[in-house]
Amino acid sequence: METNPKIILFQCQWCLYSEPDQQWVDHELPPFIHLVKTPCTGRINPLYILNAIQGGADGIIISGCLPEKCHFKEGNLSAFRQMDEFVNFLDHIGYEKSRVRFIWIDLQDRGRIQREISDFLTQISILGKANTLTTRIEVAAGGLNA
Amino acid sequence: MLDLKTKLQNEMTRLLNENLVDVFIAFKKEDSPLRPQPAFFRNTKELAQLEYNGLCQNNLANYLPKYSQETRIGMVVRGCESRSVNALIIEKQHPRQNLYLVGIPCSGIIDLKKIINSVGEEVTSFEEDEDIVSVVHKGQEIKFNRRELLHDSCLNCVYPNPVNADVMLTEPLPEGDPSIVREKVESFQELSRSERYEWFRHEAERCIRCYACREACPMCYCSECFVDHATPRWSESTVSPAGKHAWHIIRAFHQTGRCTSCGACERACPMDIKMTYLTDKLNFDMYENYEFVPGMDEKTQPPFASFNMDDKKRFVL
Amino acid sequence: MSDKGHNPYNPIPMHIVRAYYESNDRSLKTFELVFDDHKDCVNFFEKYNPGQFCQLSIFGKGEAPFGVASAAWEGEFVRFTVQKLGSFTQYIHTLKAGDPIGMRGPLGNGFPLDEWKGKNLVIIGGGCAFSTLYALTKHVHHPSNRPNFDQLIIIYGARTSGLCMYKHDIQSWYQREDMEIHQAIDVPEDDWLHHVGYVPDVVKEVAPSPDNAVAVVCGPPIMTKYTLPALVDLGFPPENIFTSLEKRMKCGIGKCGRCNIGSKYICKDGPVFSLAELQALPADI
Amino acid sequence: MYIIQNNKLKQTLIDWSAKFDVFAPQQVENYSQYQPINPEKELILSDIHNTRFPPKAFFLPQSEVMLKFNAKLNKLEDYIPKPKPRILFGIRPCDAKAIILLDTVFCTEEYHDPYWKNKRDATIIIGMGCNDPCQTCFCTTVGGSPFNHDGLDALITEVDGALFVETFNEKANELFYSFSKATKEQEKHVHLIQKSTKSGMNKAFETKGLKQNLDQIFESEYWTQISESCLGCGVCTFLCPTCFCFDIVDEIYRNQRVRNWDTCMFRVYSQEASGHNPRPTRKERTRQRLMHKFSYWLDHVGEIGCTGCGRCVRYCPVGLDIRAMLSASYEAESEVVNV
Repeated sequence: METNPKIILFQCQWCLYSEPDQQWVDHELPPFIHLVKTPCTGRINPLYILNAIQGGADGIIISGCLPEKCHFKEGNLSAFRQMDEFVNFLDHIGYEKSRVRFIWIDLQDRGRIQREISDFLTQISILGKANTLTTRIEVAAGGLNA
Repeated sequence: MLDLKTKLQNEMTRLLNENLVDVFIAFKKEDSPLRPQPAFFRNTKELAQLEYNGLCQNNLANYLPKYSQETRIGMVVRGCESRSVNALIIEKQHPRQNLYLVGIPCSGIIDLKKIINSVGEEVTSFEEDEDIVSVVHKGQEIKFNRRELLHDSCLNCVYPNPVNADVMLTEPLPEGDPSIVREKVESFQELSRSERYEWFRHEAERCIRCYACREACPMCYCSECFVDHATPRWSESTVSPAGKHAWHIIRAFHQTGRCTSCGACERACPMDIKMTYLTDKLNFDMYENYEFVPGMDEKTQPPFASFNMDDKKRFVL
Repeated sequence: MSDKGHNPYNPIPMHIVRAYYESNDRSLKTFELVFDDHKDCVNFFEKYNPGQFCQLSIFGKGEAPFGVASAAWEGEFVRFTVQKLGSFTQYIHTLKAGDPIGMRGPLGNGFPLDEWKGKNLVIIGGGCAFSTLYALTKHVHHPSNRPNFDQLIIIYGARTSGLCMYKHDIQSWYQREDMEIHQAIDVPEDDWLHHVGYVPDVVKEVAPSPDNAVAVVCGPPIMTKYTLPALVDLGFPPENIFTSLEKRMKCGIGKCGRCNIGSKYICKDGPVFSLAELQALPADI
Repeated sequence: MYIIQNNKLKQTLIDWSAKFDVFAPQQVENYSQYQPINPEKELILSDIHNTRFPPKAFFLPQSEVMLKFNAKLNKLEDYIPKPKPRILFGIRPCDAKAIILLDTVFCTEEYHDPYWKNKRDATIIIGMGCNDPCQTCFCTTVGGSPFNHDGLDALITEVDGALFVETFNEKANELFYSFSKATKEQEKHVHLIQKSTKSGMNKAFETKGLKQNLDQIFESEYWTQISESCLGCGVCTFLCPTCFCFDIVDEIYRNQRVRNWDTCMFRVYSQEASGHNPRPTRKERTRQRLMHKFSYWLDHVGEIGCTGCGRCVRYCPVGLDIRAMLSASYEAESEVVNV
């Protein structure tokens, strides 16, 4: 890929990374990765994902707490159900499922988020720029006034 | 079918006379025999207009959330409708005790567009029995095989019998074959990624954003839809590809675990957009992953409204 | 009104020169706008008449209609008071002096000042709808316009004293001998010296004489609903009671079709209607 | 009056497309729709159900860019495209009359809508008379006819496989001058057929006194009854050739100000920022739709705002029939209007 892919990282605000990892995510993320903090992964509406895709994101990472450790007891599980189904559904209409990754990270997983991101970047660079699902910038051939 | 209509009329007369319901939702005749219309019967005088045949194409459960919870509603339910009613009861849109459901096992809804496309609008009479539909068009009688006229979603129907009726008007019909719709979903999935996207794009492209699919759907009862949100604006109201895609994706996805495959959305669409291939996939996944079929009873919460610690086992990483 | 070659949807480029909060809860903010191009300014003031409104336009945010709160003689600026309510007004509240903004207008009919010549004016306003009435008052105050009208009585109500707009100016009106001013708030406050109560009640209390007088009412729907009958009771004929209406608008020039009451468009045939006109229209507001 | 043989028509259209953008009804999925002329596709001139999408979209596209602004969101680029000259071929008289009606909205004395006007000025409209009006059509009831001239530059009548062209102005004459002229007898015959087709259509409802009646029953229970089965979708209004309401939105991703069709049947149509909605239920919304067409239009321009194309009847998901609704309005009891 010629230019850097655009990545959106959704992080649950309770999903604590180890100190250096959190420091890195908060302050040292490369500029092409956009961090969005949510109150819980359960708050992530499929609309957020779709808006990210239509806004031109090439990949989306959702990072939440471990199953038993959700601040709201079950938010991350219902989020998982929804996100899992939503990406399967997007896959059904031709969007590459592997552009969306859902991870559960814990305080102990030192360095994991960095590994995940670099792994994900490799994956996205193999897929290339997203070309299914039109972004909001594009309009139909001939423009709107045709 | 005359027999069925009389039975329905008798049942409705009883309910209205004994004041067991405030309103009874069924269908009434219109000027054109092709277009029976949802009707709301409040007294027995109106019953002369009652109609029931295969052309009654709307899902009447759609009207439930529009009445207050105290209204005692009587309703004609077919298989899909009764499941929609259940799904609405689960979502507390109407209490079960205020509903009186008159069940009719359904042998499929006739797609009006199929008749019009083959003969035209000028149909002056419509008759049907189990296998044959005959219409009179410009004085000429034309016969069709009933199955050929059925709406596409009815061809895949698995549950033709109402699941929660208070009274059934006829004998139950044999259940449909669940593998038809499964094969449909699977064969769609076997297409290449670009073919699938092309299919979706082609269907969504014709959308005119009239939201007839939303309004015809019993499960789309939100008082404010995501497309109507002003802050933040979740999707474009412009008929750009992005706007149309967003509408079709999210509309379908909001039906996960709630859609009863009645096909009302497709029948309402003025641009003949196919939509059930989206919801079929969602239903397929719900069954594969959670063994859930929407609306089979009035208690089981749909998968997205519940959770299970076992889910994590499916999650590999 | 506008010449036919011109695109009526094109906003006039403007700048904000002054922006300040009007109320103590910061829900009302006043903006004074100047024209980037002097030609637009001349054009605007050729047509402008108190009671008209303009569509303020921010690219990327949309457009919304606001009543003009300044009179032409005040200078080459246009004043608006904006209540923070929806997405557009939330954004406009973040703007400050120097920021660019677009404006389309003046739109609507405005007050029929020619018809009112030689009459007593009873101006009744409530809440932030007082803005166009403020423009009207300012217009009347000008020495060249003042002789055209006889008595001037103003009744202005707000929920609390903190929500009263244009405080400084209104305070000075008490010193003027050519007018009468009555201010009211809904609930009593400690150092409030004026009326307490709802506007319709204050109107009954003040009881302006209907002789050779016109009444202009602007306020929230609930206030208008009760004030209009109160005026009728005082003996004002419906032809001499005027009110300004509002509805959701988009185009402002009678094309987009949403702001109608019966066959009248508020944006084109209004926003100022007499009660007599309103009585002939269906109740669709 | 000129004659074109049916088999020569397509070539004629293709010839015109050298100078014009030519649009004619062609098959899309199961229905016909105006498309740029395509030599490989068949023309559909005798679709008795008319095109599904109304031709108003040629002048008021469903989404139309009005202005463009730069990324800093302040300066605007004037954006009024001047379209290439074009020909709309095969439009039905009802749809053509609708365009005349819409002219009265968009080109008023005070304001000319430049987007509408430019497209209008660049277009030649050639109509196709209806020899076989559909059961759901009711153009004669609302003052039209299957061979109405309003809004057309030329009208084609098909008689026994030949197309007879009546031209109404110089623009159209220029297009057809090379064709042979019809004889007096043929002309007579064509007019006879036009007349008999027109008289064969029934009156669907009484229009005399309709406005007065509707005005009287504004507060009636009738509106609740007819709107009870209405779903509140936008099919009737979006497919209507005379509905023109629009919404203006800013698309920040593309830096455009766009106008989109809107409809009085939607909940949010008249909802204000304060949350107040003057038309909160389907009753008020249905009333607005019917009153606008059959009462307010008469106040504005003296004509009914409906041309009887029948699309709203054909595509209503619940089979609501505007003809039946209006006929029933005469039986509705009026109630006292309170202001």
